[in-house]
Amino acid sequence: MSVLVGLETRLLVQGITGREGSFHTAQMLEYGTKVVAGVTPGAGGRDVHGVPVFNTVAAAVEATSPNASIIYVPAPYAPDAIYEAVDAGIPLVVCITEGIPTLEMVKVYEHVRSRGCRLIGPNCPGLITPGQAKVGIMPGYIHHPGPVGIVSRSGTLTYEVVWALTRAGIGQSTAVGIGGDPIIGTSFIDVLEMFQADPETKAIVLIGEIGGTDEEAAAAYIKEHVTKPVVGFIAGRTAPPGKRMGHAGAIISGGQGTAAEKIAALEAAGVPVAERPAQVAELIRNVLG
Amino acid sequence: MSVLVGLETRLLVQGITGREGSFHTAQMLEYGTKVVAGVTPGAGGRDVHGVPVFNTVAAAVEATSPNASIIYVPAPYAPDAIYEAVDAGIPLVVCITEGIPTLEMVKVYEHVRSRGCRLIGPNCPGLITPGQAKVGIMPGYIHHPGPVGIVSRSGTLTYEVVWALTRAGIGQSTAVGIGGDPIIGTSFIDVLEMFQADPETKAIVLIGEIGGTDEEAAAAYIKEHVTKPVVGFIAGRTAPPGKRMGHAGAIISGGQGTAAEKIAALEAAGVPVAERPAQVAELIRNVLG
Amino acid sequence: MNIHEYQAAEIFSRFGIPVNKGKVCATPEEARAAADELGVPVVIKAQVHVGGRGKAGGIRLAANPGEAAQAARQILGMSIRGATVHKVLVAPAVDIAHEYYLGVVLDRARRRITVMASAAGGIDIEEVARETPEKIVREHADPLLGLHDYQARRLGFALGLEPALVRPFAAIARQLFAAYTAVDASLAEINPLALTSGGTWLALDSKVVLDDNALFRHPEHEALRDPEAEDPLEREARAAGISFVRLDGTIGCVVNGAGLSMATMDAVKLYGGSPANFLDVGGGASSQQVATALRLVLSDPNVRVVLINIFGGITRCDVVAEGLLEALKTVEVRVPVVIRLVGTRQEEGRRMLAEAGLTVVDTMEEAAQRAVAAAQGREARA
Amino acid sequence: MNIHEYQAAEIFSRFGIPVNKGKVCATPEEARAAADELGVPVVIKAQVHVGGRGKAGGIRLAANPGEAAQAARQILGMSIRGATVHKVLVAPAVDIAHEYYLGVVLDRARRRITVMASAAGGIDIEEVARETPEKIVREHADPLLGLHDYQARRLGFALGLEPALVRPFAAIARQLFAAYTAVDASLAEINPLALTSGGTWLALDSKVVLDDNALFRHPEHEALRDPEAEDPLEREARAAGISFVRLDGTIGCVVNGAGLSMATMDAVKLYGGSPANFLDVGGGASSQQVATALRLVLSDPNVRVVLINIFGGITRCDVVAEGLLEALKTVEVRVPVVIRLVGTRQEEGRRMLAEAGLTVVDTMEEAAQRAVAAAQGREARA
Repeated sequence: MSVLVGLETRLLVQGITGREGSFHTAQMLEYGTKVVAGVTPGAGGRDVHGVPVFNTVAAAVEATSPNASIIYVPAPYAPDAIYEAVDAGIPLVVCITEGIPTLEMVKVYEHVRSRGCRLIGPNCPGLITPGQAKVGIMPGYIHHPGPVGIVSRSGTLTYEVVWALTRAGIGQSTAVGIGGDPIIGTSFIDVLEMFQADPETKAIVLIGEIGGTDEEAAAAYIKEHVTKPVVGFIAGRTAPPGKRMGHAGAIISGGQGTAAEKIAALEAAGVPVAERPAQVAELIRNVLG
Repeated sequence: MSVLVGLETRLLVQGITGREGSFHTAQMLEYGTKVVAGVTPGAGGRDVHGVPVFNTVAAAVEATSPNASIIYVPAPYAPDAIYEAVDAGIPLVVCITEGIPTLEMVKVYEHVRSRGCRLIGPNCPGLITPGQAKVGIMPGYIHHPGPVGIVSRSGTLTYEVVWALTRAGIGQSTAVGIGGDPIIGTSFIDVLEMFQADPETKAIVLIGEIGGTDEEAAAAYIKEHVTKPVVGFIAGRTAPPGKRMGHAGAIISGGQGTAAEKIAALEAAGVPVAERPAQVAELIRNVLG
Repeated sequence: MNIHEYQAAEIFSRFGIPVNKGKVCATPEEARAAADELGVPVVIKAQVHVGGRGKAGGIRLAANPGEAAQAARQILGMSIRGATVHKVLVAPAVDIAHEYYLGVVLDRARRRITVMASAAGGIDIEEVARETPEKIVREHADPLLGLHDYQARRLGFALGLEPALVRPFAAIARQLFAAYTAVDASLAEINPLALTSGGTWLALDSKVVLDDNALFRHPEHEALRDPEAEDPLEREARAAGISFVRLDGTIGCVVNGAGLSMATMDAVKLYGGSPANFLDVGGGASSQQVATALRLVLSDPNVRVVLINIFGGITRCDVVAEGLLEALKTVEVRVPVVIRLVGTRQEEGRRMLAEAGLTVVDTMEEAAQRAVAAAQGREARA
Repeated sequence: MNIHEYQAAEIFSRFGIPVNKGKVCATPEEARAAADELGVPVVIKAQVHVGGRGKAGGIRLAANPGEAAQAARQILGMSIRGATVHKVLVAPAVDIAHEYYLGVVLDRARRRITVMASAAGGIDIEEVARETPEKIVREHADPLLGLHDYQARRLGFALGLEPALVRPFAAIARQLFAAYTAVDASLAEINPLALTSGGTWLALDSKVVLDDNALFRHPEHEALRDPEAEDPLEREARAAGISFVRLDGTIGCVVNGAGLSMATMDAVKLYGGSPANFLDVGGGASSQQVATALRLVLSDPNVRVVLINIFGGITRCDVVAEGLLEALKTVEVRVPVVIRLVGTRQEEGRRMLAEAGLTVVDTMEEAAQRAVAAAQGREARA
């Protein structure tokens, strides 16, 4: 069944009447995702592309029993949307929103964790299990079902890698964009653990970038716990320190978070690291044998 | 072994150099309680009645491994003392302090609960397992080891009941003062559950008072889960509504919390309720047979 | 601690809640001027710390400044459930489309702050809670994160408000919650929260009760205390650190401990007497505290006997007895005193008191019985 | 967002942290007057958004007002790691007993705010962290409850402070934490936090970095932005909602997505070129965004070739191509442009671009190679 999302996913869209929410609801429906409900406060009773809209998550849950939620709500209101989903007992919450204040996410993270809920993102493209469910904003058609699990901090860079894999005839089990912010709900390690446990996944691609030490932590985890082959890619070899490279989390600060350190850590854990995105497909072909 | 405290209790005293802390440390030592350490920020290195004093709970824990803490710290600083004890991993924290703001306790309660720690109080006399350990401010000599577990929202009223029992030749397993504030760490139900599970306890005395609905909740719990005989006493039959009767929690408000309701609930749960404190001893003698 | 409607409204206003701004007046002339300035019609409302002022005639409508002065004259000085009216609030009469209820309270059982709302506003919410509880909607605030926006909105949707009214309603709920936590209230209530015929929200009546335990960190709240609205004895007791509540009986009680004090009152009642007060001198029961407590109790002209009930506890009874004797020296006692004293070295303590000619008994029950008898004139001071 | 030392000190001061109050001066004469007013000796410190100003000669001591003017003259206008000094801070010289470090940062791995302190203050804390990490003590604040008082005290005890110094130190730590959360900082630092020879605490250097993501809820922070300290291109990009960082290479990059943009820069480097910038036009890659991005990139005189790398994704490639062509119409392009475009209907899109005479390649690698070759003059515009 791959990981996190699949045919059994019943999706709620928070912020469904907004421009992004409405557009991507159509895209997800088109891909075959079961979008069962939407929420926009005050728009209850309407529908968007045939999906019923509710005023509150609680009402949507009562009427349609979603088991996942995706959030397309502007940054000032996104934390509240996460709290609403988590407090309503939705076990998987995917937050696409970019630009949430970091200190807000410190609180959100703690609350989500204490409720035993899984948050993907924020500032992420979402996740997709090819051929089953797309819960995000990625172009569906570039994906193909197959044995490679992908976990990435990036959006278009992930598409680049997926595209390279698909063109090389290598499909994906699930591709998870964990997000480019300093505080994210789900880390590399969380997803590595899932891929390791998932029988559909035969190899894993880890796409990191500068900033933080999550890739180093992932490398240590891989060394200890992951028996499946892993291939890495780290963006930002040429990034200067102290400058935020787009993503709020992509910044080399305090002497930490350089690409060189991350690459060294991964290689020390036996993870070959590609120099170019397209090279990932070659390395994966090698490890899949 | 009775409940919560006993011969195995290794006690830390927070606020040990204060007037109350120092006095009651001497009293507890005299009773035989193992007081292993004290904390007063800035007084580290001193000793109080032979008990070593530390600057922080963490340092005290490292050096002396206490498994319970009692807090004699003024109200403005008491919440911080509770957090310090709980965060240091002390599993039982007894807060004597009166006058902690209620909204502060709402946060403290949530935090304590989330850490799986047990807080007794605040605004309570503490607890005692006669002949083993006194962790509180009650007069030790009025207690005698025996089969009756006592749980009470009050201080001197509990002494009154204990004294009546002891004079009637009936000893106590443990007497727990849960405190007179609107928000307390441990409820009647928590202690009832412990007494029900404790082989030393053969009968239970529940001493309530006006305010809140904890006695009603306890009555419902007794009906469902307590097979041991329980005798009740409720103070405040003559208390007028809307007036705080000393304890912050002892107030009839919103039409709730009258003694009549509580007595009715207990009696409906098969709990005889004494009209006078001394009558508790008579009723207990009846139920112990 | 209770504060007046106008003070609660000032707090709410500071938190951005739209309140019906009025003027506090202590004389009919001030009320006339206020009506003149605010524009008529106006409502004149008694400012007292008790409920039920509407039914008691403490709220009147005035169509012109003269009527306002007349209404103020009628209300000022009246007694509402024992409270004398010293001030009125004069506020513009509002054209109301619907009255709602919005309140923030502590839910003790859940150990959370709860926001309650009802479309049955304007009337006694406790009555609504008792008789039609389904008309009240509730949200329990997260203890650490507070009231979420979605919860405030959900209250509005649950009340069946039109979508356009939900957002401003939710803002008021959030701000009421913010005010509640910021001032350390134990109750913050808007009843009614009016939806005006113009489609805007307006708090018509504001109520705040402050948490006594939190006053130490809000020194500014001392200024909100109305000395005229307080019982002078209760005020004096508070200043001395004694818990004291005046009742209407004849037996003055001096007890250490809140629970024991209530139990003592109950025993008095059980034996046919009536307590004149609740009084907890505190744990230590020092001679000074006891002296102050005695003075407080004796200054009530209804008191015909004093019952002192001290459970010595850790304090030695001979020390308590010494303190008691000293206290009795400094206070003129013109009524019988019944003393019950228990604890370490109780024999010594009792002997000292008996030698001073004081009735000392062994049990609380006996003490209560003696006090009741004395109050009924059946027994003189021993 | 970076702010200046004097601005950070103002924030800290507002939160009750004792800071060494000085005066901001833009001319030597102002510095002279400031020294005169503050009393000598004074320290003159360059106000720049980069570290290492001490080593670069950006901090000078002056014994009298004349020296202060002279020092200001030397510092103003100097370039420190690429930043020109436009302002100096003149502050009283302080008699220091010991220098400590106190900072609040986000610990990303723990997802908590961390307060760090060290008795090895006054020097580069990153160096201390690398070489003698045991000299740094840390407390991780509770995500929901914040930094507890006991944690602030524990830092003081861990530093080995005398008991009497712990309480005021802890107060500063708590206030620094409060300031950090109140202004939504990503860094708040006092280095050094001086213990003066008089036994009092004084923040001698203040540093705050604000969280860009939180600026929307602090409109007042816009006033803290120093336009002179910013790269004008980066400023323009920000106004257009484009992520842009200027680098010192020759290949201008226009990419959609941050990760892809970094990967594109890396590919340029891999093939022997050097990127002139990081640039993320955002997800949509509208013609207007692309046009603005092109203008930004081309206004850098170092740029010898432009590399456009768009992964069309959900947006159709023919639409992107149309946008690109439109953008190219509005911008004068005097250097070669290499385009890589992938996504739905990529063939159509590429045909449109090829017809307009633009080099369109299939892969990112090829695009990077072509761009590098063009930058090295080996290939002209297709």
